[in-house]
Amino acid sequence: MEQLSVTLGSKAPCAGKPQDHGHTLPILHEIRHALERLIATGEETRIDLNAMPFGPGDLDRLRAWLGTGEVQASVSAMGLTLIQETAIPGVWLVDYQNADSQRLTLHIEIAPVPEILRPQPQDLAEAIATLDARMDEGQSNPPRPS
Amino acid sequence: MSGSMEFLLWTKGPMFDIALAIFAIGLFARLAEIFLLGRKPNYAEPRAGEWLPGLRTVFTRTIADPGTFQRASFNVVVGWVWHIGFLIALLLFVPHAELIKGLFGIAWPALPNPVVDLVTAITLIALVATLVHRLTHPVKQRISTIEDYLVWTVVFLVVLTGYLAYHRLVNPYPVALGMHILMAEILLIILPFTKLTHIFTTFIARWYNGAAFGRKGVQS
Amino acid sequence: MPVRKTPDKTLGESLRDHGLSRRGFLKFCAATASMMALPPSMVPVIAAALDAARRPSVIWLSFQECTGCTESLTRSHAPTLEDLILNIISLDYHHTLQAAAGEAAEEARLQAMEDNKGEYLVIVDGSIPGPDSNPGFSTVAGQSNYDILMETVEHAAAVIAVGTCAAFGGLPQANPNPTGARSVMDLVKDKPVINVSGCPPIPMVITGVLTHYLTFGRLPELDAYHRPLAFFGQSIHDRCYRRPFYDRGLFAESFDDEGAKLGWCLYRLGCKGPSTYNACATMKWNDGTSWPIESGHPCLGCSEPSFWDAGGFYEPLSVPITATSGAILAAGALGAVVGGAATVLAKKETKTIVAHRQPVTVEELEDKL
Amino acid sequence: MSELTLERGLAAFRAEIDAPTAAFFSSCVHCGICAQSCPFYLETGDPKYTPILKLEPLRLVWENEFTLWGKLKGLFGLQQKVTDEMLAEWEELLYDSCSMCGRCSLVCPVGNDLAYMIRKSREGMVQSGHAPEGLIAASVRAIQTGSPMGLQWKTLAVQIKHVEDSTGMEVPVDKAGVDYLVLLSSMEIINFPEYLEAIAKIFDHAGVTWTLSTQCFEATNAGIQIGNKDIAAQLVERVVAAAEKLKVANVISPECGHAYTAIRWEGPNLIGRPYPFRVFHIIEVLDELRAAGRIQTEGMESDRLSMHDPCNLARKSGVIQQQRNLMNLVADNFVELKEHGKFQWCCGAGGGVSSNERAEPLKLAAFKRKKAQIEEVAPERMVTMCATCRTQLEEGLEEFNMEIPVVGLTEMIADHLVEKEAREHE
Repeated sequence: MEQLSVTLGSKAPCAGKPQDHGHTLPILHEIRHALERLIATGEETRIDLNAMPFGPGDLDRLRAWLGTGEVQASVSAMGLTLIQETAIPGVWLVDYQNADSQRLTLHIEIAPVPEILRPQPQDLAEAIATLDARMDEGQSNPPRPS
Repeated sequence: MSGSMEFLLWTKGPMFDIALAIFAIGLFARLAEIFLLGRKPNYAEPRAGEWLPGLRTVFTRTIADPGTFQRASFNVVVGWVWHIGFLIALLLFVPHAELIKGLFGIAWPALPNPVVDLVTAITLIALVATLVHRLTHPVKQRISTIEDYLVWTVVFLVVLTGYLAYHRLVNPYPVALGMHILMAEILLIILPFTKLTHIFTTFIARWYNGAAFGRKGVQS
Repeated sequence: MPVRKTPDKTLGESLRDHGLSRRGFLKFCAATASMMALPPSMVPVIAAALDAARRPSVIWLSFQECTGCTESLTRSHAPTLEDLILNIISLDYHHTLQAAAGEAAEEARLQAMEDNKGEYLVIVDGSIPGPDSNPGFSTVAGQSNYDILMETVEHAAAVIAVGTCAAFGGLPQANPNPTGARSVMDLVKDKPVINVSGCPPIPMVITGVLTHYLTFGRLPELDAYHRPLAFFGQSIHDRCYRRPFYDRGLFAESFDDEGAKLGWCLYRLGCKGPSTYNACATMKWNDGTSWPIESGHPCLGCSEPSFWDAGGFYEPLSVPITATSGAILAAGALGAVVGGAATVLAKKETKTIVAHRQPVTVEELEDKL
Repeated sequence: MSELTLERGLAAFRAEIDAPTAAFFSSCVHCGICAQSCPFYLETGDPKYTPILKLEPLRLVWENEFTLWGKLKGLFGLQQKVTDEMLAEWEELLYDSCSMCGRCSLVCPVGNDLAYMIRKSREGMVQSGHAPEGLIAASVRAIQTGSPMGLQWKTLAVQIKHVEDSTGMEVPVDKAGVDYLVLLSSMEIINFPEYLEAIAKIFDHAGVTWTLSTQCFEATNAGIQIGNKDIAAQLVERVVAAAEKLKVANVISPECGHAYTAIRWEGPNLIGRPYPFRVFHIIEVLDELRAAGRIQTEGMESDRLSMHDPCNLARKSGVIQQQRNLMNLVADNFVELKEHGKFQWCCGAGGGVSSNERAEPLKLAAFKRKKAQIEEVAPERMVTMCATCRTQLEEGLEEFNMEIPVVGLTEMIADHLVEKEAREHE
């Protein structure tokens, strides 16, 4: 998933290695607390990384801490949303992008499955009707993709 | 002065100019008042010159003699602590060093902020201790005037507002910084007209003392 | 741009008409929350509110300005979002963006005011020559800025002053303020005024404030300068990624020294971050690429009142604005003259006293026994 | 007939204010450390005896008339004026409770020379008629009789005769062109006649030529103690006239502290010109003779001796090492008081306190500081070189039933001189 390697910092070549500003550790602690809540009560948490005062390299450092897991997914609605599981089960990176592949916001989601992957309850309520409609419409052949 | 930023800019601009002008006029007037009085000629045969012993006393009087230290250790130690703390915060805190550089073009290395922070906290405690001492010690009670308490309050508030501003404990920040600058300006304004003049005249006083004793062969 | 009445459809309906799926709407709400600097936990609330929101009519007035604020808005790094926002609000009048010209343009403004009386929003960029200034300093269609402003805000629901000029007077008001420039809040006293300061303001903040009004149907919480707290609640310094260097006392002392290369704090190079309230440190600029301090330049404090007159951009915050060592010396010299004169007088008096000093005699002393 | 008035007092205060005074008052921060150096405060515990407080009248005159701020205050009627009542109250503080020992001048952290200003304040006190009776009487006697104790030459002549009889030496009187003119103090003549004999012996031993003057034998200066330039200058002029008449190159001040500072340091300024001769304390002369090898001693004092430095000699005149050199010449078991030399403690009797009968209880209270110092080292005898100090030590020790005799250093040296015959024998 190449797009996820986009960083918040400048990609311009820099003389030295970016400094550690000490901003990643508090977020890792926040994730830890969120995991505890998830395991104990099932409460899900979303952290908006756009609201973090990150300096150059901080996001990469956070991503290195979290590692890469097995699941990658994408949602195509109003542009792409890219989902990457981290090496920590239940901790997800959710990258919301617009139609021009520019990032709208980047979340860390602590949940069994990120919300955007799940069908929305209203959609689910309409699921049977949707299926029936498609069967009616197509008769014997599946409908052409819209 | 409708808001915090206007307040800050007022303290950094016109008020600073006013304070500095009053300070400079007042201080130089005071120094002129002292020096123009002069001394009468001394016809007694001297044992030694005046300059060297005078200069020596300017420095040595900073340290209390062992007997005095023993008899007034609290007074001496607390006085020392807060004077040194105040000087460190005044001269070695980065923003202050920049202020001096900006005004006079003289620069020197400053201390890391956490060090100045700790020193400031100690200074505040020591200042409270001096007040308690002034309120409780019979001699200090007897000789203290309204001016002593006024000066204490101004000095304490200068340090306190600086501490609050550094820790951003007052919001918005321009109010915190403006209060600190304003307190410092009040200090500058009252300096030439109160005992705060000792910041400058102490060295003159010590020199006269050292010179008078030194002339008679005693290093005071 | 056709003159429209505020449509009856809610925002939710309007978006679904545009073919937006529920996942898409969820994403829209996540992005909106981020834009309004609200935590992700607010997303469900935002979704519910947005679903029921109605699009307002907006009239954008430009006065003594440089169009930087509009440039900033149209370069908002979330163009999809901006499109959405600009499509769902009804931008009924904007010099730079509207297609209409001449009398038709002014007609559009008056029509929108008439149709949405008491409900429309007025956005202002640029400062206004005050009522006492020469009205000819800045006019639109032969009408002074002041008159247009007062006429337009009369029936507005609220006024959003975009950019430091509109919010605080900005550059036109800088000393000596030749046009007698005033800010919106100087002139508009009987309507809610929201200031989105900055030179220019962060585009996301402009859209964020609009979205907030759109979403919740009311104005956001404001600070003492009428700025939305969500964006202006914390100083640059408090959110600066270089803050740990300040706390440790590590400073760049010139633009090319080791400290500058290591990305240390820029306080000594004149950074106004400690006294500047804005969201640059988190929202950043240019598609979230960077922001002034990240690119190695001190904060100028552009979102604060009088930032043009607040001392040199490269002078540290603690340096006084006007005082110089020469002035101090002059004052000192004056003091020496005053003090000297006083002392000379006192001395003269004393000399007379000494000259007329009566010596103590034994007889006088004996009298005392 | 003129009289002493507040107006004259204020004028005298004004005339005393100079640059050091202004620098001192500008610098005081009311830290109260001067109190910790004052025997009168320390032994009574009464804060009104804080040295800087004693200077309030002079300070008020300075602030009101010599500072811009004070003058501004005057415009608004905010000045606190010096009144007769105030000066009456301050009389006790400036005279009874201050021996002008100068210890406060040495410890003040901002460097204020408080003793210098006490001296100045007394000028105003005398001119305003607020000097203690005892000191007024002493001054009148000094001018009228030549001695603050009313002593006359004929009394001294008896002493001289006595010394000549017991030693077989001649005590030179009115001899012109000798090395030294020797001055005496009345207290010595009355209380410690041994001194004259000791000098005669030592100078004979060392081959020094000297003389007494019938024109002026008194070294002490009541004018300095009461704090009046006019009286003091008249007394100094007498010494100068006698020395000039006898054409001596050196004048010796006796074992008396204030007499030495008066003639050595203040005298030339009182008469407004340098002396045509030099002034020494007897201890300085003895030490010079010792250094030149002109004093040969034999035998050592073996009992535990300690020494009291007179303030006027040590702290206020820099004669500190000389008496120690002399002690080491004749004493085996010499132990210093803990704080000595320039940091010694006053006996409590100086600065006119001993001439001021009213101050008797305070004088005794202040002595307790010295007593504690002496107790700390527990000597068998005390040595000193000032008649006033010696009297105070003797009276004080007796008051507290401490059997510690006090001796004069000059006498002690005289007791150890190698006999002339023995020397000639070698």
